[in-house]
Amino acid sequence: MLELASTELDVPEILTRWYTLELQNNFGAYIPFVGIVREEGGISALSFDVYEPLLRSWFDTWQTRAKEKGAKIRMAHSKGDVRVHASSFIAAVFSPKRRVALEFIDEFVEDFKANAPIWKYDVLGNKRVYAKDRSTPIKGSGILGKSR
Amino acid sequence: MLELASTELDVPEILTRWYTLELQNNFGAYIPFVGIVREEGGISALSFDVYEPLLRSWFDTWQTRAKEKGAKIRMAHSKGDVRVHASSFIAAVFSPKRRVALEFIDEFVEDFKANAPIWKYDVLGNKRVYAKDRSTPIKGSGILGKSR
Amino acid sequence: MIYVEFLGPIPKESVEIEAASLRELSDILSRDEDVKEWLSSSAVAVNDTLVSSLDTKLKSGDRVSLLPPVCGG
Amino acid sequence: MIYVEFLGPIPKESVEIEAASLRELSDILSRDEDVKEWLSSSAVAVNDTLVSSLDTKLKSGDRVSLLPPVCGG
Repeated sequence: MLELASTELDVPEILTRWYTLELQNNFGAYIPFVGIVREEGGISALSFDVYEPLLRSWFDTWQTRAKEKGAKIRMAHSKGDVRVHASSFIAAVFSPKRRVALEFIDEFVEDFKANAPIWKYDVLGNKRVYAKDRSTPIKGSGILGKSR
Repeated sequence: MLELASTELDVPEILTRWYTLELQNNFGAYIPFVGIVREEGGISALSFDVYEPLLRSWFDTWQTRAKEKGAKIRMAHSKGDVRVHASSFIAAVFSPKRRVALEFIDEFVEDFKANAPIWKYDVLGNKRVYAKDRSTPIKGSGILGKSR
Repeated sequence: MIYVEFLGPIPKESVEIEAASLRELSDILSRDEDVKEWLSSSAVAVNDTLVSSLDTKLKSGDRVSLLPPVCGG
Repeated sequence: MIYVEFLGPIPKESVEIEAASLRELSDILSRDEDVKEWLSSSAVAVNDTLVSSLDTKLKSGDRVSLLPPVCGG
């Protein structure tokens, strides 16, 4: 239920495939979140590094939380370059009830932004510049810097 | 941006068409909410009455609120019968920023449930039974009952 | 004459009624066996705008809609 | 020996280091010019589990990962 792609995401294909896969599970609400690369700051693309082992354990923790509420999460993310106006990230919650789905998609996407082990770079000309100002230290960061 | 259909909604077609239509508008987040008819209580379908003039003015008010935040709302709803496991309602928010989109989709769907002039019926055999227990009086209801 | 319509599940066809205000209309409808139970839970629109006061005046040709509890989606 | 990897934008290749605890590793890395500026903003995983204490013991073969500030999506 966590898909990593080495290209930009095919939004219609993913939204349709996930919907079709879950049709038989009697969910009442399906809420995808589609993240699209905005044209800004003169970039031609964004580029992503993903640390897959920790991303998978982070995702599994969320899937367990969702399951306890009868819900299910699906997620896809790109590795490498994703052009302006293309999609790098899709997450979706399926749930019997709308309230649970609305709350999960919000909490999941916010925690994803804050703690998922993925690094973003602006592609400017042929340079790849770490998006330091938009990045957030993972919860519990900094212990190695505290011993001085 | 408000679409009323006399059949169940074609989820892949709508999610894809809306995504494609907005691609050039440089939105960073696209969050659809897809409502699916759950199989429960022995129903074969739900059925809907829609009062279109007030639904349109209710929707226009929301569109104005969204526009003030640089966002945009699209919505589709069925009239008449919608079978179990089919979709009767899709709403979507497009926004430059994820936070605005996550907040709008939640507030919009909740206000839709509480105040949009649509009536729901369970289809049980060949009977159409008003879903009274799941229905909510529109904000400001009851004035005609207060004169006694 | 005003035109009164009963939306959604209210089991009554549209009617034409003589009434100069919503208060007057309320008096008339509360004597109608098919409708009276819906009055305390229904919203009211005049010419497709929701109204919140019984003192709302009505003029000939106005269209009043009764909207019982809703459940879209 | 433990194996230390620097993820994302930290400009350093993986290295093998002799250290018996994260505290000891911290002392070593804080003398490394390429890495020291990243220490106060990076999370630490040992064998792909995030850890929160400098007193975490390390044994030969352990893999320590430094995770600088993230921004997915």
